[in-house]
Amino acid sequence: MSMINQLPFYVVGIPLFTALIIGVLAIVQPKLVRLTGLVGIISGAYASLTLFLTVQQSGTKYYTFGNWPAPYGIEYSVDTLNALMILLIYAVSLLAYVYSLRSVIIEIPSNKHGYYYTLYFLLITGLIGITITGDAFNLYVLYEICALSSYALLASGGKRATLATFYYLLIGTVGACFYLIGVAYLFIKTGTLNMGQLFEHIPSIYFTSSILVAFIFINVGLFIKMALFPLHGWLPNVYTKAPISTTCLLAPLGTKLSIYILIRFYFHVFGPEYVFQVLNIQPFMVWLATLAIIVGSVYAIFHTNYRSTIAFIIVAEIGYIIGGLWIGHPDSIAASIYHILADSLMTLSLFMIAGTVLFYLKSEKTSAFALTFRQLRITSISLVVVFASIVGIPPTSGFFSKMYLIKGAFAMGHYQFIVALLFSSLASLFIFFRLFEAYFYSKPPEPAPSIIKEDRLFTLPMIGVSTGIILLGVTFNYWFSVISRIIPVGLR
Amino acid sequence: MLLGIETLLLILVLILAVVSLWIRDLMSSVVVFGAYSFLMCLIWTGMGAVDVAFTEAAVGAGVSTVFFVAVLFNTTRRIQFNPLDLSAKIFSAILCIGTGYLLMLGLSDLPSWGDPQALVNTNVSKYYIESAYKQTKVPNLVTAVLADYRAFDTMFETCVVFIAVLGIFMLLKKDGREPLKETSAKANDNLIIRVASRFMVPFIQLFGLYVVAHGHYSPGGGFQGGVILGASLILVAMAFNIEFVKQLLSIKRMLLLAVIGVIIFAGWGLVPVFLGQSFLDYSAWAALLPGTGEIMARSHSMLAVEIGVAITVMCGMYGIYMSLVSDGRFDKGL
Amino acid sequence: MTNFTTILLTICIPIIGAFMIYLFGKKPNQREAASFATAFVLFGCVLKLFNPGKINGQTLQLIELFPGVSISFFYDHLSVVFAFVASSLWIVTTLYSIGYMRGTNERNQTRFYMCFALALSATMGVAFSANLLTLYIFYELLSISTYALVGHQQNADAQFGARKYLIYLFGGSIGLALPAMIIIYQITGTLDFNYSGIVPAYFNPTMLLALLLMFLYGFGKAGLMPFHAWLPGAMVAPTPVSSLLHAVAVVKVGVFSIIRVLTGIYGVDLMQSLKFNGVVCGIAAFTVITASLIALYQDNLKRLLAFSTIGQLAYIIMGVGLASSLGVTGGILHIVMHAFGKITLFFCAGAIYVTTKKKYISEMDGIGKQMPITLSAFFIGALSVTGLPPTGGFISKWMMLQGAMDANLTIIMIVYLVSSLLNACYFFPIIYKAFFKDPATESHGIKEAPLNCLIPPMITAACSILLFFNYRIFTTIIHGVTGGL
Amino acid sequence: MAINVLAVILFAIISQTIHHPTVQLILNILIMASLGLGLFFFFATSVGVLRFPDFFTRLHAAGKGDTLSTILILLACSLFSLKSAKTLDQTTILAAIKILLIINFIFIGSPTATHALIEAGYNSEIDPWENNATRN
Repeated sequence: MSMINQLPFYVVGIPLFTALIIGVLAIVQPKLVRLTGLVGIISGAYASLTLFLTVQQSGTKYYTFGNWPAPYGIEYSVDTLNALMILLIYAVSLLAYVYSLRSVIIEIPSNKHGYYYTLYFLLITGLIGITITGDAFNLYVLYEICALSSYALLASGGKRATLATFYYLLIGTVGACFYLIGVAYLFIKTGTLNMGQLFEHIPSIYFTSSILVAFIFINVGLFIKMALFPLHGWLPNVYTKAPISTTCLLAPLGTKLSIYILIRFYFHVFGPEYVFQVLNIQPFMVWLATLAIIVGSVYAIFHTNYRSTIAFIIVAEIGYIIGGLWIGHPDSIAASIYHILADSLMTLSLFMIAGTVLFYLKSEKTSAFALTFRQLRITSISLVVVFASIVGIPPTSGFFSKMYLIKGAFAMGHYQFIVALLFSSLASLFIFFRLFEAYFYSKPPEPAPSIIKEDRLFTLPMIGVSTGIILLGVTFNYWFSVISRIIPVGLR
Repeated sequence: MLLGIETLLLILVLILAVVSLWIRDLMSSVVVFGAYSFLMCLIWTGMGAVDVAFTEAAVGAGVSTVFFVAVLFNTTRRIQFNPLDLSAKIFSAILCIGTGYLLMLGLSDLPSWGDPQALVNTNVSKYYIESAYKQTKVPNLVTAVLADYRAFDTMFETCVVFIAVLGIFMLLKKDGREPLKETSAKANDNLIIRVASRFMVPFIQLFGLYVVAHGHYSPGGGFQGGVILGASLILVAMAFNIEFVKQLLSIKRMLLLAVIGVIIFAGWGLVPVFLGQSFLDYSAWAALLPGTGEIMARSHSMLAVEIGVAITVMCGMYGIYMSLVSDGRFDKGL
Repeated sequence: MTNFTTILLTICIPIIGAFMIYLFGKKPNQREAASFATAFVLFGCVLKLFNPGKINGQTLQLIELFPGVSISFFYDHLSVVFAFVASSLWIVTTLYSIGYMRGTNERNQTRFYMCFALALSATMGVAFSANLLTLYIFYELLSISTYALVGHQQNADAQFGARKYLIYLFGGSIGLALPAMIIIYQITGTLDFNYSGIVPAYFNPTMLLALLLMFLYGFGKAGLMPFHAWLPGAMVAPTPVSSLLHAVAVVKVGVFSIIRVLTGIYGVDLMQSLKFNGVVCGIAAFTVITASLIALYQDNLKRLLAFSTIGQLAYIIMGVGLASSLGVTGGILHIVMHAFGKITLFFCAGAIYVTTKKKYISEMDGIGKQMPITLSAFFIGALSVTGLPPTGGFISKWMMLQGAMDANLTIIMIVYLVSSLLNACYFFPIIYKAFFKDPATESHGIKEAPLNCLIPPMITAACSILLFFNYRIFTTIIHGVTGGL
Repeated sequence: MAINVLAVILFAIISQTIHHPTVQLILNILIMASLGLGLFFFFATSVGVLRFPDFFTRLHAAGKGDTLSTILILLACSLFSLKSAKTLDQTTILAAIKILLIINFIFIGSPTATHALIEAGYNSEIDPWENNATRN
């Protein structure tokens, strides 16, 4: 088989083997760990880029393991949706990895760096494995890998992080278990685990109760893992106490992956007819998303600690995506998929800023941001860019996804969703100006604070993300045309 | 399987589960939990899934009870359990009833047990039953599916074991910053136990190796064999003391072996990629292994892969035990 | 050099100027020179566009943001007039702000001039934008750049003023204007302005009315009554800011956007057929009356001028709302006239503050004797704003009155007359007190404002009188717009 | 070790003469007897564990009773597997011998475990029962 159609394996294999090599090096030759990591992630990113381009030209690519035909062995089917998500994962993990090179030295004791990076790359393998797989049970196994390695990585941040991660572990396992029960019901009814085959068998059993139960279990399981409104309790607790180098990787991708799985199940397993016509829970779900946005924004305002504010902003952003998805209008679905890209970059940038402020100014209170604007140049620029995107100021990507969400919501008559969107934009505007006013209207401290020269390994990824946010916005047309090919014909 | 025994076992399992949650003394609830796993193992055998029963017995009853006991030495024995306030109780009650109802609702139109027309028996499993032996020469179907058809899943399961070991090791390993608190366990030097265990350990390890090697023909395989080998090491650690065991297999070497186990599995699957076939396609090994056709190459590679799994699982169980018992200091402990 | 490059130049020159000001940050003289040069070059470009022959409708598409809408520019009669006013007055204001800044020796003046230049670039962007999205983008950039100016003093009440400024403008634009724009995009599929209006007539009228109200109050810079509170609050800014921005650039951008919406999106005939112009005129009339009444008992001079600006803006909207050709021409002409009149008044208020540190009218008895030139310029400015003969204000008000008569809306005529009376009521007591009362504290001898705080008001006062005689320069251009009715 | 040798000789005899009816009969009796005894001892052990007053006595009952009854039942199983095997080839004998190995393993393991428990109880100073004290 030529190099090109081995790509789906390379994209997963490279981080897996990097992790294993780092595992060996951590014990044998700890100095080489960082270099191998860099080589691994760059080659992986390159592979994902070529995969994305080949999928764009020649449509869906299939890859069977142990070349057993589809339903009997495990099969990868890579269409535009997962090629796009893999590209996103690699972009975010490349930037997070560069950022972590310095932040791990500050946060994690030196004798554990090798082990930390092994788990880091296993987490990346899990994330990519979830996105690329075409087999429901294989997806569960990779979900376990992600979950376990994220528990270990999150808990490595000291006493309080361990306790918070324990709660996350309990709730996360319940979520994964619900997903598995759902897949089990599907298996019993259709006898196969391959998503393609599930898609063919399911229409014949639309109106049986076991399909409904499977749908409910899979949905609730994924809602727990993506921290949608009523089940979001674990997210702020974990992301405020966990080490920055982990949250930089996990926060942008962890919750977005569950949304990707949801989209994959809605469009390519249950089928849009089932989701949008047979079950008429659309108004309920849009109301749930609206509540998620409002509650997320309100809590974000009332928290003064920076990282808990961001955590609640993430909860609100999840409400955007789910709301956009459930509105069902092609514009809003395309906007919600586009918002997955935009929101991951935004969350990554927010946590990098939290990191630099924490490392250099040792505090997260709003007063610390008065000093940030004075002393940390690059951090304040990226703070302005990221909040412009969250609020939705035109050149940034946040504006475009919000615009198309409102457009779709109006077309389908969900006005409460539009009100929630605008409320959350004003809420995030308020949050930003609370930080900016702390700087602009406060007397400069007596010995004029000197400009801190931020470490190059911090500033490089930050600049990368900020330009990414703006670039993603300006090239909205291209992404919109790419994404609108994903939406199945039934909804278009 | 007589219907009577099945329902009896299910009721017993239910009682044990409730009792193990209800008891306030942790040690006894761990013992009850061990009993619960043994009964689950009987139920699996009743349902005909012997491999799963074997794993449940080895892991569920055997090793996890040991881990729980090891943990209890470093934490409290009594539950300081603040009773939930009423609202939390009501909420969790609704949650459980709701899930239960949903599960029951789902059951209503599932196909009856083993009925031949149901899709679950005609779709994928029929293919395995008919062609597994022809394609891989492995009489034990479960191992064939486990190690060849869905080998990718098993590779990641081994990764899960490896992550568990590495995670526990990394979290508990003391980095010298926190003050070390005195552990309550003291090594025992009872002669009788030492002699008995020194007599038994070789047989256990021999049996473990037999289980690994014999995975193709009888229930067992890399995972169960690895657990037994790990248990033998734990037995030695319990009979003697940690210092003694560390000479046998030091912590660094344990972690290294754990990684090498996964590398064996993944590496074995990577070679076909270099030979131009898809990942984990064992028939590519026919070219390398002298005098084996494609089908025999499959069964041999399954054995190799099982060995990889056994190594990782052995080091995994041993590593977890060592971290838990010595609370990350690896010097004194049970 | 085609017209489009001039348009792009008008937007880029102030940005380059801001960069140059930043470079010369440490050396005040070069910085002021750079600011002056930018103002002149900008005015030159706008002048190049300023002849009726060249105005044609093609648009320049820059980047296609999403299907059907792109950042695109074009220039028609309305934009040229507005750009002319803004750029010409920028030169005068730069001269004035040099005097004012030196007089009250404000801190971080470089940031002041940079934000000023950026604000002007955003104003040019709004003037020349060809669709609602580009207009919205530059509208937001203008709010951001002026936020720093309003909060310039960086003390407690500057913070309060800037916060109110922020809430009203951003709240309005994100909360109301953005959704309205998106809904229009959803209904029509495009956002480009064209005179016959793009909104389909069959769309249900209540939704269209709701959208209209969202636009009216969304573009908060126009200061229609319930959303006007930010304008008096913004008086906390240094006077050059309130003079150019809050009398000419910022507020006119609000009115300009509303005119664009009324003529470009809705189209004049749709407005008449659905009786929306009655709604617009009603809101504007209400604003005019209440603003003038509040201005009556204001003691702080700048707050008084702020409320009178709110009133005058409502005049313009009312004029355009009449949808009769004379009314629209009068409204657009009033943009020019009011700009020159109001900027003179703000210059004089600033000059008084610089020399005597007096803000409140009650302290200004007999100030005319001490600062005759400033107060005489103040007098001419007051005449122009109230619309009395020797100054240009009279002509635009006269045209608006005739427009009201053509559209036979007698109530609007009455509102015009009553409000002009009210204008007179709150301006002339100031002038009377200044000239005919003897000052409370004995201060003999002429103590005039510094020279470069004195020349700009005289220039603008002279201009408003000049405009009275040859207003035709503007009317020929404006006819291009109204010709279409 | 001697018992193992005896057992292997017994199995060799049985395997040769399996088809003779009287041997079938003896085998049946043997299986039933060992099963019955095994179950009886199990019953005795559980009664002992419940009735005995303190830690040590209960362990005494559990330790001994358990080992003996398991061995008996396993013996019955191996004999039964020999008897019921259709063709008496090498694998069935191997299965029976494997069960013998299990018996050996339990024979060594179970008492050691009981000894370990009692020693631990002794080290943590559990006071044994005197004849007039209440149960603890």
